Amino acid sequence: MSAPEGTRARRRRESTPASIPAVRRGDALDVADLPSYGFGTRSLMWWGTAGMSTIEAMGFVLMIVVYFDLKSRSLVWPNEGHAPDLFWGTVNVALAVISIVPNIFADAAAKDHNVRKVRLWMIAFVVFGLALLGVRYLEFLHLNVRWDASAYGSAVWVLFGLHTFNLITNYLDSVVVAAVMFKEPIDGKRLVDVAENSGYWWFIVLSWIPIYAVVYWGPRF
Amino acid sequence: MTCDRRRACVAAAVFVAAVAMTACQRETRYFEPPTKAVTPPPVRLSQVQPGAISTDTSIESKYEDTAYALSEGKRLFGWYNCNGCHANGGGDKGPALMDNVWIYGSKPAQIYSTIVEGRPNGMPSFGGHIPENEVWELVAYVRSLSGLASSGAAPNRADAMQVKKPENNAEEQKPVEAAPSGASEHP
Amino acid sequence: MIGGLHDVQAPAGAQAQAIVGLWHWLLPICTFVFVAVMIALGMALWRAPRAGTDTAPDVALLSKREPRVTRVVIAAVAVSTLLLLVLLAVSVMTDRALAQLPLENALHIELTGYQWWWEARYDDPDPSRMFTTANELHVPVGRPVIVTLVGADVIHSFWVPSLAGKKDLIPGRDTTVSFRADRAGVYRGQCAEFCGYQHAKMALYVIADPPDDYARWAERQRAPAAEPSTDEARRGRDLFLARSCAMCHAINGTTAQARHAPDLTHVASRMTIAAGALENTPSNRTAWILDPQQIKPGTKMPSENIAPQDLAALSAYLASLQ
Amino acid sequence: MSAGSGSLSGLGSAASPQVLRERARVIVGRGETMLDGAGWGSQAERALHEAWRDEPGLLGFLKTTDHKRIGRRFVVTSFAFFVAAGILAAVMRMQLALPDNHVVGPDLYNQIFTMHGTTMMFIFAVPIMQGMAVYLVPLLVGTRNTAFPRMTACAYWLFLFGALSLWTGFAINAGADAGWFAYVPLAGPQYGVGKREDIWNNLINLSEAMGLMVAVDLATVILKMRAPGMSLRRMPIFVWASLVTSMMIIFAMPSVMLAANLAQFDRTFGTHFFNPAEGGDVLIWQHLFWFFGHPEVYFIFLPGLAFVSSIIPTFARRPMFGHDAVVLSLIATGFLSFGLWVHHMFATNLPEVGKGFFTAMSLLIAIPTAVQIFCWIATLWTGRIDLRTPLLFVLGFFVILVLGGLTGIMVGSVPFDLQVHDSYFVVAHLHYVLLGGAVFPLFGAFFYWFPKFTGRMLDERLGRWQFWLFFVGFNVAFFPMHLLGLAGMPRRIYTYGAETGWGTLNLIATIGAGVIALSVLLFIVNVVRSGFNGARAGDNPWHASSLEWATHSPPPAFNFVVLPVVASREPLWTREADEPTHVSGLSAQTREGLVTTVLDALPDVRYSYPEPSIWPFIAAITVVGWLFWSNMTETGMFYGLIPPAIAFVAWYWPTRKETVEQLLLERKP
Repeated sequence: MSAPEGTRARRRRESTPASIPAVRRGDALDVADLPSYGFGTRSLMWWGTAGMSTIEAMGFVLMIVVYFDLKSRSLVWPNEGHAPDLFWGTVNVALAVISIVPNIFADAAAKDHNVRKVRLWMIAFVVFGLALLGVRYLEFLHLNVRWDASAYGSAVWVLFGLHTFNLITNYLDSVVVAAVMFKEPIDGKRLVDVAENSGYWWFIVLSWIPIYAVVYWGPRF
Repeated sequence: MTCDRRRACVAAAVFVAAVAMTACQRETRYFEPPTKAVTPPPVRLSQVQPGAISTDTSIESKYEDTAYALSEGKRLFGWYNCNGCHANGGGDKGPALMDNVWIYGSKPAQIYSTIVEGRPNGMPSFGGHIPENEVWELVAYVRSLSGLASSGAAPNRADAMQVKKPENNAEEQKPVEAAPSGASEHP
Repeated sequence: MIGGLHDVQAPAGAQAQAIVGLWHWLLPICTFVFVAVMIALGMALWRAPRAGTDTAPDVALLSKREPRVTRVVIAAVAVSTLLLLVLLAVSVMTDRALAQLPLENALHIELTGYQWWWEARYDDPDPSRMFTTANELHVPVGRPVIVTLVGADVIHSFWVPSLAGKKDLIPGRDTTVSFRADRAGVYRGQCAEFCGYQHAKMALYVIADPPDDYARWAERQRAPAAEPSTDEARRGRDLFLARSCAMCHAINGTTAQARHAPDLTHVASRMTIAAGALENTPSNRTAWILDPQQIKPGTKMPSENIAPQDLAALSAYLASLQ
Repeated sequence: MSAGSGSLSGLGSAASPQVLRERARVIVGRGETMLDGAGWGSQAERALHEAWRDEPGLLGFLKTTDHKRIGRRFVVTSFAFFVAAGILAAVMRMQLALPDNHVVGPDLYNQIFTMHGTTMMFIFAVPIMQGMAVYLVPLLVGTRNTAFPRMTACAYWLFLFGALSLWTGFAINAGADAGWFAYVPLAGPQYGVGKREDIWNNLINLSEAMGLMVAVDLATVILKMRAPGMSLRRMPIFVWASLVTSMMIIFAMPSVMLAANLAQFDRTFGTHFFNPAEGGDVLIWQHLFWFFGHPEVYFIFLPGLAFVSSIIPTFARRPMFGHDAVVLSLIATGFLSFGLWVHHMFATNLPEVGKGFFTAMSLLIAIPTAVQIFCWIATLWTGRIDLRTPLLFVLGFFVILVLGGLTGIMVGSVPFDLQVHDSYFVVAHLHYVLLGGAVFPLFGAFFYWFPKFTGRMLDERLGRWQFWLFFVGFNVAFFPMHLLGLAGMPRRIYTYGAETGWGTLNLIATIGAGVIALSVLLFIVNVVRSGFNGARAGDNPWHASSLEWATHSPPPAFNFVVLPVVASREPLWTREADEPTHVSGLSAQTREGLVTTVLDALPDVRYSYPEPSIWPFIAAITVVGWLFWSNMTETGMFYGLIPPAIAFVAWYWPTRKETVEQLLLERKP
């Protein structure tokens, strides 16, 4: 065996597709030695998550287009109700960005097959996520408009609601994945699920930033 | 048809029947031929009655939980200028219709006779000026203003300025029968 | 029954004429392409040798280049692209022609679409000369007309095929359509955007009159309703005001001023009643008053219990509203 | 046992070594004779039958994850709704046969034409095309099942409950009545009276959820699970079309789901998206709907083209001419279809210059289809024709689609569309391109793949009768509608006056519709008769070249005993001398497949498919319950989410048996 691979080289090998080639035996292609799970684009779950994220991204983009179409049609915007208070929104953006950190470590630990560290970081994320949800509830209280007050109120609530729906479903997803990590015995596919779940969390945070800008700064420009 | 396919069809049929039971009545739509006049129960202007107090409010409105009739009632409430005095149910010169205080009774027949006969202090008598079925549609809508009609059939919001919660989520107000104040000025 | 030109291919206005001009480009080119493709398909089938399912597949073609067939296909695609560009050019030219209809001293009409009838208000710089009519527009021949389209409840679409293309009446988005009738005549139009129960019977008639006929018609429309001459008609008017008619209809010169339904000041002068559903004859008027739901189920006009003699008086009064 | 099972650090102590050793004796590791690699009739095949078997009876029916059972279910259910919507069309034709007819009143007629449109577009066309793809794509790419079979199973139940709820609403006089496009404000809170549009919005949510789930599943199986050696250039055109269709669905369907939800919020919670008085805009609905609407008609039309591209090479006995040109045209159609939705809104008050752009785009998208048509004709021109029923339907497709495409080009120009928009000219155009472009190839596909689905041939003679009845009936029914449209007859009218002069042409159209009904009846007779005693079809009755003809008819649950290895674009027609023919080394005891790389399909990871499970069915029921409860009250919107959450968690929760089985076959990347 050559010198033990550095973790970076091993991680790159493990994420490059077809790193362990199939062996030609006569007119058969023997795949018995191939791995039974892979990270990143090697796993089907990555493609499924990418599909779902694209669908949700289309929903967000179209809702933002609807928001600006309504804004362009009204003389004064917000036409009824007031812009949301900036404080809790900005706090939540910071929390969201920070919440990526446990996911990055959980992802790295999963790729290192280190179940203990995965459990540690998943717990950290689940706890931290509670703060995120709590602040999101406060943001709802400070939207300063009812959904049935005007087109502005409706657009803000639906834009906010769509993302909150995704935030909650993915948070519950993380809770379930964390719970499953404690259920013995653990097979490799669950580590892939941890990696994909943290990847999906990247999408939740990255999609929150434009929505935050539209909901909080849209009425102020 | 393999046996499990047949069982799936039976399940589907049961599903269809179950849903059918829930909402059929509320969706029928009456495109009315001319209906004959219904003699409303008299409103007694005097509190004194021989024998026991008789409150004949047996006539039921067939429009109470028909969505089409309630939305027609909402249209007519605007067309016939009821909102001129009653505002959108909140009350103005005329008494409020969204609360639980009913001066002349909250039963459909009583509201019908209020509309047809008119009431002192300004309520005009619409008898003969509004066709029969439209009066009953107005009766059904007036009751839905305070949540007495079925919320499933009550109209949604109007394509107009938002003035109040739409009738389909108006809280139900238990009617309180306030005795007719006779000649005195009503509150 | 009233006819009325109702045909895209029988234009009587400048706009419809321009569009028919475009049609005379579209039809031949598309027919030529269709025939050419069908001939190519026919020849391909006719000259190709027959085969059974077990005939050996011609696998060598997988690697062969087949240059000749490739050239033919590329040529066909090039021709198609060229024809599409021609059609695009013609379409854009027609669009420009429609937009450049000369509009000086145009007649202004505001058309409002309600659920299942049209209200037309003839605007005029002097407000006292403005008047409202329903379901029938008289326009002077040769003079451009600008119609402002106002959506009141749901989306309708104003379409008189012989005069101009259609335009939607959308709530919250007023828009205009302009046309010019070049020949006198009766042109029928119909609502073209699905709007509910009676979308099928929401017609309107545009009658192009010579300018002086139009002026006489407009003058008569501005006048209030004539005083009924016979006492039966007078009784009819009292019934009109007493019963539920006055709750929705308006007749200038009387106390009936509700605008929820068509203006009946000059109803007898119109060709049709109920938005083109019935020809305007006394028997049709009485049948319509007695039971409108039977003729237009779902219409907003309620059916009424009227005694026969009252109906006759009412009908006599309406007949007097020339 | 060198299977790298124990090396996972932190492997729990619960799975004691005895348990693992005992399980190992049953589960095959390397070197056991049970490795698949043997042909039909071998011990491996019996083991595979055992591993892939579904439970018998209704429970097996509800729990199955076999893409063939689910695909067939999609096709049969949506075809049943096609027949139902066809009957509604017959009723409409009877009502319109004579002026001032009284077959149905306006209220019922509005419900009937809305149900006809909604059922044909959302419950027949998209599901049947996706059903065919779910059935055929795994076979065509040479794998054992789709990537996420449980999700596709759940998608079917969502679709079924959505369709049943729409038709139940119709049965109790609460059928949607604002058209299949449900323009606001007619479908809005004030004018959309009663629960009619709520049920319609629910159907949109459910059928589009189905479309999206199946699209993600198909895209993943096409990109990640192709047979080794099937690089992108060797992929069959049907698979390319399914990939393009799935991508279009993923980008288009969220638009109509968002629109339906905004409309539902307006109706139930009183929001003001479409209320002009409170700052809303009525056209937002049309933009969102048609941004989905036009790609919708293309992901009904592209599978039709895919069927044609599969049938022509087989019956012209030669590979498709210009294979790459056809594939590039499919991709171009996919992209361009997102750029022309405003041609449905030329009659609104959008700026004229913008409309000009959409005219150009509408004409531009005709070019890729033209390229494909010329390539097909070139293939027929240089091939040897075997004129069987599938090819007959393709020829019918040519005639009708080219005519429909040309009227489409006419309608693409703004001025002409102002005259014929929402008239019967457009009704004629849409039926020419949808029936011509999708239903004709679909019937051709039924005749072509029926032997593979059931193992029996459909009757040729009945097929020809059905084709000619359909072709003649179609043209008699829909060609006069061009003339009606030019004569000014608007769409969606329940009757017309005699003075309009539209009577005779409508009568002719009604007769044509009757003939179409006859041909569909003939098809059903053909299917029922051939299903029981049609001629036996072997593995490859048409001697076609694609992989689905390499396995039995109907294929066993695991499709192939040995996953094939592909060396050329026409695997069954060409035999590469020194290329491997099949894959070996996959376990025959568990449900195992192979994940390959995207570009060149190099074997990458051994993938074990999820076991059959009842949870997709239960999750679908809870989601439908949540949707209907959220129509009633706001609380339903939130508390209704709890049952689906529980169902989805239970769906994901790994069972002990599955985990141990995985552990035994596990190898680290």
